[in-house]
Amino acid sequence: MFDALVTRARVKSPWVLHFDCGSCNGCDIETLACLTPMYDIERFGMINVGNPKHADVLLVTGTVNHRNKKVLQALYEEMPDPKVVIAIGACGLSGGVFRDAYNVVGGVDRVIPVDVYVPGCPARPEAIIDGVVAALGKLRQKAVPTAAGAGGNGRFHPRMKATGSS
Amino acid sequence: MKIALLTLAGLVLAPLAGGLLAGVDRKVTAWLQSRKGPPIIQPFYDLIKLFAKEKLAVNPWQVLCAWVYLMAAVFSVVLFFNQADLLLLFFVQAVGAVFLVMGALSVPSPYSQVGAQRELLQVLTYEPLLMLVFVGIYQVTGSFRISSVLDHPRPLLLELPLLYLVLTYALTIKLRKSPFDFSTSHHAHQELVRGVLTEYSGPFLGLVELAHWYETVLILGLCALFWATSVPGMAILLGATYFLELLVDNTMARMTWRWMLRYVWTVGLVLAFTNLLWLHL
Amino acid sequence: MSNLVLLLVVLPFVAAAAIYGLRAAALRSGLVMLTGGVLAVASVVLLARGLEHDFTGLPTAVLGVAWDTLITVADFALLGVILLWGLRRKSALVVLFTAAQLVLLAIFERFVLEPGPAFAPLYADSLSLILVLIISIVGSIICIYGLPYMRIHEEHLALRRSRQPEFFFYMILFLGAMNGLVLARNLLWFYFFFEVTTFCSFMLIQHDRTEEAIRNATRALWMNSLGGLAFLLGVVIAYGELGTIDMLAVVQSGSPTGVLLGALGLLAVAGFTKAAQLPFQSWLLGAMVAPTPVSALLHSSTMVKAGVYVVLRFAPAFAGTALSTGLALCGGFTFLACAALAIGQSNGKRILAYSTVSNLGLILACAGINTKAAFTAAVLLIVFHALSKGLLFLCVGSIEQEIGSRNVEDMRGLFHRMPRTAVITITGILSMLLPPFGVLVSKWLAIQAAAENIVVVTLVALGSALTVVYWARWAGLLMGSRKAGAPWESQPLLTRGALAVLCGAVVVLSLLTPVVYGELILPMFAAMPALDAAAPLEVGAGGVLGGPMGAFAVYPVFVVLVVGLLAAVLFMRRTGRTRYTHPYLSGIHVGERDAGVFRGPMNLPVTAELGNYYLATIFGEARLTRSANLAAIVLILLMMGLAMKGGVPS
Amino acid sequence: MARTVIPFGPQHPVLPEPIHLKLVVEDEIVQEAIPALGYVHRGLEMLAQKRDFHQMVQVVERICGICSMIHSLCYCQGIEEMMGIEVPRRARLLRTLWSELHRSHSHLLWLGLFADSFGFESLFMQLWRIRERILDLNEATAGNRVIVSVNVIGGVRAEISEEQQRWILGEMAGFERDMNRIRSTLLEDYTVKSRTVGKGVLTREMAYELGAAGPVLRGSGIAQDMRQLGYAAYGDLDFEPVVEAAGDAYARCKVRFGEVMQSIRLVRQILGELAKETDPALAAKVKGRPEGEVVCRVEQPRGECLYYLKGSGKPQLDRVRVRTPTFANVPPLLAMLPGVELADVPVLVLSIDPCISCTER
Amino acid sequence: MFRMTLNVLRNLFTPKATRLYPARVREPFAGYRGQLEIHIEDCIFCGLCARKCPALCIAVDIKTGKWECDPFACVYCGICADHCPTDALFFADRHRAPAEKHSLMSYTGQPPKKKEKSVAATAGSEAPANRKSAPAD
Amino acid sequence: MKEPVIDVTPAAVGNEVRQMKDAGWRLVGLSGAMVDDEQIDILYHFDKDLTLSHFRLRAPRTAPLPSISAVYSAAFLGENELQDLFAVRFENLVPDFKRTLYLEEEITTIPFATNVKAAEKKT
Ligand code: NFV
Ligand code: SF4
Ligand code: SF4
Ligand code: SF4
Repeated sequence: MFDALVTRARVKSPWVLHFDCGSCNGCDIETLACLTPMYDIERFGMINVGNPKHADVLLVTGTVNHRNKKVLQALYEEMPDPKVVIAIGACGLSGGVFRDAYNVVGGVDRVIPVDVYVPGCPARPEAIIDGVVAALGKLRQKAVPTAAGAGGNGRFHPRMKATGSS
Repeated sequence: MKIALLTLAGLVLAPLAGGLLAGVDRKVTAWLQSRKGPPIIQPFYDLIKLFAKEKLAVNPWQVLCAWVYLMAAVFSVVLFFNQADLLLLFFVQAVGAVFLVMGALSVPSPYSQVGAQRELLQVLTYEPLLMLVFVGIYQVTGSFRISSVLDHPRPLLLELPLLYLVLTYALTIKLRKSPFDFSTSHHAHQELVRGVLTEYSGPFLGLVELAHWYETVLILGLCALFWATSVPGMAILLGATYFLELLVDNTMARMTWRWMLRYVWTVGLVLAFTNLLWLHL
Repeated sequence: MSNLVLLLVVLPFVAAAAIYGLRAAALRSGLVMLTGGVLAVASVVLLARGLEHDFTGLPTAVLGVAWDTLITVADFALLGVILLWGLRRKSALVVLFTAAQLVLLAIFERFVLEPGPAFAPLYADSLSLILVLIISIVGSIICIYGLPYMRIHEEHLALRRSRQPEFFFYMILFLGAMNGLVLARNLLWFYFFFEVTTFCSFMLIQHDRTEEAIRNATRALWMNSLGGLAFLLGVVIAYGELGTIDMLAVVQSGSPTGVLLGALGLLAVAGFTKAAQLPFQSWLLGAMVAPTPVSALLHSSTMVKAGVYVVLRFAPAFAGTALSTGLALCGGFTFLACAALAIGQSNGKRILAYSTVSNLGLILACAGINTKAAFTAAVLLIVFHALSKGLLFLCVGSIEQEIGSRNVEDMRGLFHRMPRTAVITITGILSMLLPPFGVLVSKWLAIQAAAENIVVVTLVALGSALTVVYWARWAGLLMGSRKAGAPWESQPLLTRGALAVLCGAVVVLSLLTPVVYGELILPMFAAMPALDAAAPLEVGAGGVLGGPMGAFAVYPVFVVLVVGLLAAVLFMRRTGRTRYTHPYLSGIHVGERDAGVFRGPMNLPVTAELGNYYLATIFGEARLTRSANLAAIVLILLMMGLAMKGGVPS
Repeated sequence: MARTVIPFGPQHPVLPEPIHLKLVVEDEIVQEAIPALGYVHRGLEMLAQKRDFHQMVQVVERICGICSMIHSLCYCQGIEEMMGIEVPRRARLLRTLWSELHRSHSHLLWLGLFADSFGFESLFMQLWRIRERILDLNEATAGNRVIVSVNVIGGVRAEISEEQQRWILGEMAGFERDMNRIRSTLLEDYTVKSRTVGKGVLTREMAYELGAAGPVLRGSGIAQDMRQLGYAAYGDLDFEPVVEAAGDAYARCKVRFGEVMQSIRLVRQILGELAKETDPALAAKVKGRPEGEVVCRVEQPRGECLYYLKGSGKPQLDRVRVRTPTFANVPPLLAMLPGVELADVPVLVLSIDPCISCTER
Repeated sequence: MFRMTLNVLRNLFTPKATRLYPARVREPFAGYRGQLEIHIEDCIFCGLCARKCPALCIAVDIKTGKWECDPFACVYCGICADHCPTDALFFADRHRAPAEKHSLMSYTGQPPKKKEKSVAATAGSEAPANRKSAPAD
Repeated sequence: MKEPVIDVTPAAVGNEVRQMKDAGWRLVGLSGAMVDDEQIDILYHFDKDLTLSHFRLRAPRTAPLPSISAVYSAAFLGENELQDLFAVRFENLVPDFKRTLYLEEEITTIPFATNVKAAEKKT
């Protein structure tokens, strides 16, 4: 019962941190547009928080480059468990058109584990909403920390990711 | 027995009312912005979720301070329900305010530091005003006890209209609404990230949220005292006041604390003083 | 009884002389501790013997010389010494004020004073007793704290020859003088002790003999000499009106005339100078150059209290007059202005100094309000302020000796380095501004008492809010995390003991507020028929201090907050599962968790420095002092004018 | 006084994009502001050596999702100039039309973010709600809301039917009404004005010397607008640069607001011209490979954008160099910051309408 | 402030602007480039799409008749469809759905030069992809 | 280019730029391009009343060049960018980001110089 309540609360209250990880702004403004009256993502209990410590969902737009990958990693680690990551746009998924530019590392999953990928260039707000809904499904699956112990589950080691495909 | 019952009522009803109010707040705000908005019980989801999150902190002091903040808020609500001394209640809530600031100062984070400094300036702004409101109540009823307000035959609003306005300033500051949401804002888009709350997360943020609900109830309770003679009058006053808060929140930019110090102190003091003066003469 | 007085007043004089002669540090320390212990015990015994003493059995002479004569001779000698110092320091003001006192005293004693009805020169009621307790207990603790402090202090200075004998000479001498002052009934005795405190203060401020110390000491001396002059003038005029130098007779004279009110006003001004009220605050701030035990003892816990004691003593005499209102305004204004000035300070001792002046202002405002509630507030404030402020000075002293700075910005995260002292300091600070501590109970009462006067209450309301600012930010920045395995702080036993005892006393006595009120303050009102009739408060069941205007539930607040705190500490202890992480630095933090370092421009590490707001453009000394002083002078003149104009028509 | 050092960004809720400012403040007055860039740098100019000059159109379009269409416009015009291609007039008119739609949606986006920078959330909501109209126009006419991808070398890829033209005209009326409703709040509200008037003043001389561009330059009283060069179809249209003299954040806001209204007028003119244009050709044929050097400028929403292109007869260009307006507006921003209040930092940063993805490419 | 008050009050009393996606889905505009699709049976494996694609995300193998596109790298610009000589490539007007895993659009068809063997083209599938398909950095 | 291009030498560029500034030209920006494997072109673009004019500074990439940030302070950004992309060196550049304006230490190559060569060798 208690766990069910917690899970329900989690799914109903995803606070998002939006990190522009070197996006061209296309995906970025579409993400921001989700907050605005036309799409009003707050319907789903979602609010945009400015700080990883308050966030449950990390929305990442843009290509990872050598400078911002450190920021991305740090933000991810500062988020309390359970958390999900949504990569948005061709850039966030793979690097998009810029994949072979010298300062581009690639998609978000080169640095942190990604739960949901939202394709598009830019991904339109509806797609982002779909992505969020999918992410909530993922969030539902993540273990209830009271049982699992919030110690270190889900923390990501880049080494693990380096070769494996998810 | 009565004390125990009232205490219990304060303990249980206040957070329910506070949470619900926060929900209504968000819904109405959304409507004012032509949005659909979250469900009314959204704040409860938020709170439960926060309590179920991983415990993350920078140092243990923060946690202590969050706790004391909550304790103080709860206790002041209990005092309110028990119709205690207004000044005492004021001091007890000040414990919370001070601990919130100290918690933010205990971490080496510039955002929470600047937030703490601003919070102090907010305290500096609203504390004297609140105190003068209480003095006004004393001047009318002859006592600082809430019970004597309830015994007063006429609504206080008729005698203290300007001080009620002053109280709404304090309310706006305490509710962290525009134009006074400097030290921490409900909206993410603020230069201080989340100001005093930046470093709180998960259950600890939950503590602070909960305390905030109690505080909201407390300060609205104070507003309610201004029409304590009838329940409908009270409800109308509170409803109108809160709606006005939302309207102001949605029709004003955030100002700066320098402006607040200048503006609220002068206007607030002039209003308060005028009202006190005519009571005195 | 008389033995107790001997112990309390004369013993320190003797002990001081002995200490001056002793060069062996161990012996000196022993003697200081012994004197302190004896004083503390004697004061408690005196209290245990009753709340009122008129010491009628006191011998009138010693070795065949009448006490009165002895005091007179000592008085002239003291004034002479001060005059010499004034000449040596080339201070025209000191010379002027002291010479004036000499002349005035000489004329008064030789030509004016006539033998009147005999009365015992000493007297104690519970107000005196409270002060005796503070002086003898808190004062002794501070002196004992001074032992290790001065050793380290002199190590830093690398003196060739220890100047500690002189230091402790004045410290102990001062204790005797203070006890004499608060026990004096004969106004000339009162005046003598008043001057001794002035002199001790002067000598102790210039103790380190730096240029700054000398300059500041001289300033303190002229200001206090002005106070002495005002005091003497007040006594003389009062004598002219009433024909007596019996303090009790003056206090109980009833329906004062304009001239007498003028005299009382002069006494109040004397109190202002000693309590460093605006515009005399500068000497107290300057006094912060002295070693910290001096600041703790003289400039916060005790000597400045002599100033408010004078005013409080005579307050019933002018209850209900315009002088009273003027006094309330002056006090309220100082409370507000010095609280504002404190915000602009980052020097810990100066914050404490301004806060002291500010709180003394509040006490004086209460004296001016002159009701029983206000009186109660004033006395409670004297007690709790002495404890808390004494404690805080000692804390700052220890911190300064450890970290080499008294700037609060340098105390950030002190908990890491000095966990015990940090916690004690935080407690001390909180005891100055939050319930359930005694200072707050006094403030609560003060506001209630002031509620009738909308100007004063506004001043108090604004002042209290300003107070929160400078205290809260200081307490907050002391917190911080302790890294695992960091060494526990080491501290001399006496230092640690002094801090712990004072801290404990603050907490315990706060809890006992209802008892203090019921047992010590309430009986005082019997002798004050001039004040309003009703008792301000009743001690209700469960430690609720209740009155017609409101109620302060002391025990319940205590219980709830203590339980809350314990719960919080338990919760903290249980946070084993908590993950400790970096502070939020926009995602670019680097290095250790608590270092607050980020990777800034050019990929270089940058420390995210933190700083309080001192708002120099609003609360800076440079901006406020002059206008505040001016306003204070106007207020004082107004008060004096009102006093002389508005005596109760006879 | 005590210093506080604030790492402002790269992740920061009021910064739409990752940049870092090391701010040193005392009592919240900024003493020093040092920027750090590079969080969006992709190195896409280098892709010119890996993509042929046609593919590069889509790459430069993605320099920025806000001004994307005008980037590709500038690039295409540069190549067209290099290769001597004559673009059909219809294509030029359509390019101008989409340019103006882009300008309005960019300005609306900015006005919203600007409102947000001083905590006026509901105004932000209103402005972004209005902006959706333009995005619908984009989507209906070009197949995407934001990155319209209409430019190709030699012309455009999409046509706007007559029915769509009528619809656009109708939308413009609604758009204009919405803007007029919001005008008094944005330009006359007491709280807005007290947060913007007199903040971050850039004198005429400073603006010129520091090389400011676009609304920042025009907000300081200099009437310079690249559209006056008459590229695409601007030569056929009637407009004057929007200029304000005060040089503060408010003036910049006023300029941008004025430009939205101007865009509405321009769109109407263009639609008038389009109705008259009979030649249905949308694009000219492209033959050969680009060779030579060319410098080409357009007016982006944020101001003058300059492309330097160099080709040597290979399918890949030797060099594509983009100097964007924000790049030019960063030095003026740094000049404005010292001495302002911390709370005004977001307002001033926003007041230059920073686009970091453009700046760093 | 007064005008804004009118504004927000109007909002309060008029229907909300919110489009209730996903409960209600708006009719897409004609020509919206939602997601790239292929009629593999029309493809002649000319490779033009792969050469023109600015994201370099299409791989065409005329020998094996394989047409592959990485939808995570595609920027939905439509250049490939513009150039496809047989119009095998086209856009569906619904945006591509979010995915939890990376997969390739992978289709096998009939290379034209070979002799016809099987009548129908093998239906395309979204095979789980190997991330190595992205160009090396 | 259809606009006038004036060739300048490293020694003269400071003076010439100052003359442009005195004549009321606004510095629009700097562009860099490799001419061959050693030589670099640095173009200075100036604008006055919507007309353009360019300076071309051709020099070996590895030789230190004079900074014009003392004349046009806003040039610091462009020059820092050129340092990053081409590893040229401008002397007396304030503030000098020392090739960290865009680049992290992970980028060990010179984007527009070494990379070009590497790419050419591959194809
Ligand atoms: N306008 C514009 Fe751009 C370009 N070019 C620029 O700074 O937005 Ni992203
Ligand atoms: S996916 Fe497209 S729109 Fe999104 S950031 Fe990348 S280039 Fe911009
Ligand atoms: S739509 Fe554009 S990016 Fe996608 S495959 Fe076709 S050409 Fe490539
Ligand atoms: S999809 Fe079209 S362009 Fe691509 S290979 Fe097949 S036929 Fe050629």
